[in-house]
Amino acid sequence: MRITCPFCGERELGEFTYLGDAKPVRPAPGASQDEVYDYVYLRDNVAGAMEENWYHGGGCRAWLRVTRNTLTHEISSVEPAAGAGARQVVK
Amino acid sequence: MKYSIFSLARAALSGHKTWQRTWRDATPKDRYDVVIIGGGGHGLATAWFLASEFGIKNVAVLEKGWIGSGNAGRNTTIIRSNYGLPGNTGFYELSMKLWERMEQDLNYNAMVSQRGVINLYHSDAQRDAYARRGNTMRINGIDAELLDLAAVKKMIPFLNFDNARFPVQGGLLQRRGGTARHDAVVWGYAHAASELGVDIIQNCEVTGFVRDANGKVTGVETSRGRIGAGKVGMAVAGSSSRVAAMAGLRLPIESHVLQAFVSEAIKPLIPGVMTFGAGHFYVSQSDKGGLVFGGDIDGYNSYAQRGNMPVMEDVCEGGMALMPMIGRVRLLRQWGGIMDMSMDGSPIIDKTPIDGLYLNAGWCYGGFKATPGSGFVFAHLLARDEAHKEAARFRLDRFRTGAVIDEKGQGAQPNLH
Amino acid sequence: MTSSQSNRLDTGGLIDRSQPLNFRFDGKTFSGFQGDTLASALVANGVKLVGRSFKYHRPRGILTAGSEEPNALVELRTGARREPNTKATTAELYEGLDAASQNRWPSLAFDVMSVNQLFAPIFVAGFYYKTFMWPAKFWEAIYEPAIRRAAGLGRAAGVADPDHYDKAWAHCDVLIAGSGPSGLAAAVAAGRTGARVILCEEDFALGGRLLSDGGTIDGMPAADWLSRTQAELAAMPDVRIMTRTTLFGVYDGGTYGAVERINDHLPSPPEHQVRQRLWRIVAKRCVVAAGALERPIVFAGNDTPGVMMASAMRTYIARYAAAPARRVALFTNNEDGWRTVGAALGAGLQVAAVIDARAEISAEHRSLASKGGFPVLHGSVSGIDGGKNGVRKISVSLTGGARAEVEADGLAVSGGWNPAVGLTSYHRGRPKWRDDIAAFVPDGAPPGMVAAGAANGAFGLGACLREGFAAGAAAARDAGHGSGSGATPVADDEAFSLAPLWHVAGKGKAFVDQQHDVTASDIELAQREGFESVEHLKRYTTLGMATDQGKTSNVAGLAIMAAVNGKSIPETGTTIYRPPYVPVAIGAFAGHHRDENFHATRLTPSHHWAAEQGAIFVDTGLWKRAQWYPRTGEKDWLESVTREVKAVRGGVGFCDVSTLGKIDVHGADAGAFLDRVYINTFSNLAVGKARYGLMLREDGIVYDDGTTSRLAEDHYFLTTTTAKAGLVMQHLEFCRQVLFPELDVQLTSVSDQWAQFSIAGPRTRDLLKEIVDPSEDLSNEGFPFMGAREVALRGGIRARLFRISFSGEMAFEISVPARYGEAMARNLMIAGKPFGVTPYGTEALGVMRIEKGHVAGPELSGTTTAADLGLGKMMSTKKDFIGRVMAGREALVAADRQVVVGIKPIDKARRLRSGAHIIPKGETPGPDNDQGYVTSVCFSPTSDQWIGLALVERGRERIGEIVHAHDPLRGEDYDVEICNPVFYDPDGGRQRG
Amino acid sequence: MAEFSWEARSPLERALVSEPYGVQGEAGVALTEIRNFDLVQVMARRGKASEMATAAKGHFGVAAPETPKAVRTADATLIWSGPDQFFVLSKGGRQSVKSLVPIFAASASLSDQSHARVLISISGDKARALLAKLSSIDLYPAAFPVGAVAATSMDHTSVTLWRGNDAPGGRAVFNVLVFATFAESLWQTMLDSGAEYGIEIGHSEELA
Repeated sequence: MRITCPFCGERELGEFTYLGDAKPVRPAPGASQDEVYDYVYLRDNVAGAMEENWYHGGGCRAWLRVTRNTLTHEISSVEPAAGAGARQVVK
Repeated sequence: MKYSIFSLARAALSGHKTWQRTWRDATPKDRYDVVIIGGGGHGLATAWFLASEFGIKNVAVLEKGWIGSGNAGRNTTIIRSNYGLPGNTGFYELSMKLWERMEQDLNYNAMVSQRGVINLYHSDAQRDAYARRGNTMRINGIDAELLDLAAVKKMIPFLNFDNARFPVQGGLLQRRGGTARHDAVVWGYAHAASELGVDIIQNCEVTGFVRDANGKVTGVETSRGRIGAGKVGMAVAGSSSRVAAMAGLRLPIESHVLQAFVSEAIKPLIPGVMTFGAGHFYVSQSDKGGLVFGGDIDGYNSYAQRGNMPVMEDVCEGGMALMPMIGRVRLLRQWGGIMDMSMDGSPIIDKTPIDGLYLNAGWCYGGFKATPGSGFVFAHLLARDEAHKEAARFRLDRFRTGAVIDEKGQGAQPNLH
Repeated sequence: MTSSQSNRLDTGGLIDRSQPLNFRFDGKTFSGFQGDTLASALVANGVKLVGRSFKYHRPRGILTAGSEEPNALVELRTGARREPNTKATTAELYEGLDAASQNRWPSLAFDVMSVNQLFAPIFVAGFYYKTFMWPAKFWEAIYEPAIRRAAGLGRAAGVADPDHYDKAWAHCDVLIAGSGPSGLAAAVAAGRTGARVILCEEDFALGGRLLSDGGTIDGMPAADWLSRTQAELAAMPDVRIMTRTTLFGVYDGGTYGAVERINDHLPSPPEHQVRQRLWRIVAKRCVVAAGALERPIVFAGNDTPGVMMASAMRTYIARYAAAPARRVALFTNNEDGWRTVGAALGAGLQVAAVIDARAEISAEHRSLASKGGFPVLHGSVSGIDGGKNGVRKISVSLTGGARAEVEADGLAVSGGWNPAVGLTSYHRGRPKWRDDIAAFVPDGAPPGMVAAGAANGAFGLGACLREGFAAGAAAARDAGHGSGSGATPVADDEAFSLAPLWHVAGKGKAFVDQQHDVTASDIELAQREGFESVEHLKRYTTLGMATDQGKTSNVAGLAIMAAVNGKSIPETGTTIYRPPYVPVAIGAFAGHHRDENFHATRLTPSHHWAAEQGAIFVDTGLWKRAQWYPRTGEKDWLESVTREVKAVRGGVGFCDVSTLGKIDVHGADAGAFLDRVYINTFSNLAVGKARYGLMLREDGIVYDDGTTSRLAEDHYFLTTTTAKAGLVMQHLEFCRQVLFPELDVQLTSVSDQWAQFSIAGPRTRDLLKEIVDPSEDLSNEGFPFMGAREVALRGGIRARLFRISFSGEMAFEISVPARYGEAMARNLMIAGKPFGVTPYGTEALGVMRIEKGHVAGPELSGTTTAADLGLGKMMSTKKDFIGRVMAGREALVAADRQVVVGIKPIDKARRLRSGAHIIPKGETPGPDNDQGYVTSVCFSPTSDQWIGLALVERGRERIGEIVHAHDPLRGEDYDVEICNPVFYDPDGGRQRG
Repeated sequence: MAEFSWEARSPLERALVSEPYGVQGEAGVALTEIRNFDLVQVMARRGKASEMATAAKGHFGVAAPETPKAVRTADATLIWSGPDQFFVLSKGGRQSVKSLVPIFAASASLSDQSHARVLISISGDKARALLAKLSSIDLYPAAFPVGAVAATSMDHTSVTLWRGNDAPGGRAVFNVLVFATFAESLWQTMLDSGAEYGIEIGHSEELA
């Protein structure tokens, strides 16, 4: 697999670390135990296109939001995490 | 038809023309007492135990492809009961005991071979963790031995003891561990269940659940029509989330790809099962002679049933680090299975919040070795509506309550289990 | 020369007759020529019996001339370099080559195990599933060992592989698999556009079937076209030709795996060179021009040595000038097989007969037969009279029912061609059936890949060239290059007519998978027993699972299954195609990463100094850390470690703790950020102070701990445990970038920037006064406990000083820029000399932390909560932080959780061991009273006995209770007392003093 | 009172032996360690990337790289190191962390990495062949021109790789900044990887 880091360009899988589904949003402070349980444990486990958190730890250390098809591994988009930084080389 | 050397010899006289189908090719009936979704080892074992132990014979096993086409047919065939946490320990030992009588139970040789499983350790901390685990096993009546370096050298002299990056210091040995011929387990359960009247229905994909006014599941829609059911059990590890979604359930499960590898057949080299403690590599040698080995999951969600090179390389690096004699042995085939990775690395066998729907899922790496035990306790749950005592901790709500069973201590991060 | 190469043709071939080579097979010496394979050299020497089959140990010869070979497998080389299951058909001959046949005893000609053939009526597919069940314990003891010994083919060396391997990356626009006419045409077309091209060819020579079948291209002999094309490609700087290289797999994102056999054609690799190299090739486009494989027809006796694929026979004759037989017969169902007749006649061999399964043959072939003086028999081969020494007579069932016999010593067989659909199908694609060629062809391919030529079902030479050229040009264009110059190479398209024929019914064993001894009747049996799915068929009979990966057997097998099922071949379908395309040495996948190089090694800044001191090192993750520093006369590690602990507790010692993860946390919101990742508060930490912090995972379980100091209003210096350094950095970046992007925080790892030493013991301040600039106030008031600030050192450098203690002693940690780390160690020795300073290692560090009751790795097990560790009070109730909500779940706050306590043996002389379990005193151990376990132990010089930490159910309520330590693994059972985990200086006076 | 000397030692001081390695004859690769440099990581404060750029331009006279590139200034090399951040590499204390703090006080955080890395320069006809064994980056001349930078990994270890100015004769020069505690291990791997080409080994105080 190769992921096109918005900052570094296309890189090989070994430079990245996977965290998982990027859809669940961390509940705001004061959320109930059930809400946090849902965030931490329950997954849609999509068979198809899925937004995911990947870390370019073997490169620029940016967290990326990657849309990838779990049936084919095809990657359709890569966006930097909100706080990764402003400048991009590859749009 | 009874299988034995005598029946073989008799059949030989007729040029083997007298053999019957190993399991009946059943056509779906309108309704069964229990419908099991998933014709893998777990589903078939469940059906067989329902019929043989719990007297429920009006059972169908629905398989969307051919039986054993999921993880039952693509694992590394290891059986063991060397788990360290309450919940797992007793359950996997129950399973091991069932392995030990499987062939006589089923009249099918699944080549259950207890040649031993050794987990090698490479540091004091690892030794201590294995000591804790081995003592748990012993306290639960399971065989376990902690070997020091000298004992390992004697048992497996061909490991790299001389110039290893992380030298082997010893190992935790379970002599009763070993391997079984994975496909034969599937066929054996199918054969024996079919003999007891269970309908095994291949090429029958479940496309939805039939619910009554109260929401209770009363059957399934399939590619071969609607089939009514008193109870429906899901044993579809790899597809659990997809099938559960048809009933509106979200699960604490992710699907990941686990690769496995086999080498060309060579004369006997490796006695039992070995796991490398300083990398991701475990290996055994099949009766046919191939080294069967694997490592970690690739680490990303996947239903593709194939992996990528980094893990393949990582696994082979582990193999070479452990035993550099395999350098000239050739890798023959690689494949991938879809792992139901649960959020704590342990399985779920429980009723679901939906009446009539029962769940057997989340097997992570542990599914094959659990096959008979899983079938037994799932049959128990389906027959009696209460958990078998050795599966009582495999609850679906344990993530909500915090009573997780996390052998690796990695938390809600499935790709690290 | 001891052998005459009896079957070497006098002229022709691509061998170099000026370079004779001696080799050995089964101990006998032969000779061949440079350019031979082992198989061609054996053919040239008239050797027919080469191997024994897997199950029945039947005698086998050479079936093919390539990597699809099922039979001619040998152990190549000897000693540590012995390679089992090497295909003689792909092993290049070299001087001194030594090969042995395998799976036979005592000899190839007389193999005791061939007695298995007598049991063949019982040893049918799946027989073992039906027997060997009684008595149960006989399986491991008797049946299985016998089966294992009989199976398995060749023997691995059994000792470490002495050769080296490495791995490399390559990048290109267009990757081409195969250098036959299609591949070469593709390379030329792509190369002419200026595209970067890599062409992989598994053979040592380019040309593919051109080397054997010749032909005319662009009006010149194929050999001339081949040299012209090679020259043109060689002149293109961005075209890379890789021979002896097999493209074995395609992975995601246009990543391809290839193995280059750099030195397998030599007795051993030259110094500094590797045996093989694994390539990961990143290609924008890939043209699969891997050709097609001729397939056999299944008939009784088809495994007799001397039965050979027709194309292979041509290869031996034309390319290697080696005659597989003197009197050849051909059994074909298609036009292409007839080429072998031409080749045989051209080489002066006799043609005994052609058995053609088709009703009609061309006029051209009829005239060839009459000119050549051999009969054309319309029918099929139904049996072979022959044995281990080869074919003698061929039985033929003629169309219409009559029988005939043909005397011949070799039979060429052609059942048509199967495109090599492996690479195009590895992403679980299924090929589609084409009736006109009765073969599967690619139906789509992984992204960026296209098949061309014979691999795509185009069997004529002209078509191969056209498809290859077009595919190469298109690939280059898709990769961003313009059009190239030059015309498509031109050649005629041969007619291809074929009458599908898979299996000739008859008496005797007819083999589908020759290596695994799967017969046509095995397939019928499998069907009878319900194994109708092709995957069941494969698994039940082991069809296609041998080292040839079913290249010659799979399609025939499923065709036979289709026939018995009454279904069509496409309805029956194929099994899933799995990489690698050919078996690849495991060593190549590992490359450099074996032995000491399995993983990288990290060295601390004082490593070489510690080594000079004679330190014993321990592996901690990738680190080498000084474990202890033995001194002359000390009898064991315990004595050394005890001395080190006493020296610290009684004076002063130091330890390199640079392995701790160190992170600079900058930014206006650094404090607020730390408040969210730690359970305790850091925003209110004063500049110049340090604080111990604990992080949870989001599930409420403890993740990591460490000390964090505030060096400036907007700058914190955070430390992690050694084990979690990288993971905590990743976690913090996740928090910074994903969870809390609104905060102004910057993170930098400074783990390698600082050499950090712990200096501990009552004389610490005395030592520091020697080395720290006198202007710095190190008094308790001037530098209180948990103080942190930069100081000047004597001699002109600056350091960071932290008054923190892991040992429980008066202690500081001091950081200097890493290149001064070694000088720091030396200077600490100098500064501390008056006070008896003692370097100590990780063991003494561990002893002192246990004495002090500090938790570490064994307690931070990923399953413990802050409260379990006795740190529950640190959890702030005033703020949100990672893990706060989940930490409140009922099972995580249950009263009966296992919590950290101290333990000490009742018998003071007793040694403790980690991993022992805690059972209530007087009870019989069982799952229901297994209340915890010992996590960390040490011999405490301070207490003069072994002490430990344990996780025990309700432990804190049970201080003073005597419980039982149960350690059946090591045969130990003893009583211990549960105690406060802080064994040493519980009120902390020493570290504050 | 004892005397203390503070000799700075490169992490490669023992592993690096300045003599030919591997195959004899003309070396295909030259490995040179550059010793004793200042390396400062400059990271924009949240939302201050443009201010950082302005400050850098004002101070260095050239724009700091915003994409993976290395640019030369009169007395330093500015090397992209990630989004909104770059390294300042210099010799002789000309651009030390202390001197840069006031420049970026309002726009960026600075972290001194001078001792955290080892700098290895790789050149020679076989430099790309050696690097192909260590790096997944495409170093083809047009794909990785002079001044190109990659934050990447070698041997599972993070490195910053950039192409410096060509050496006399037009030979490419590649620079690798590797974490100091990994340096000896990576160095050994480089030696193993390059032995078949013959290696010329040295160290230098000059930036290439």
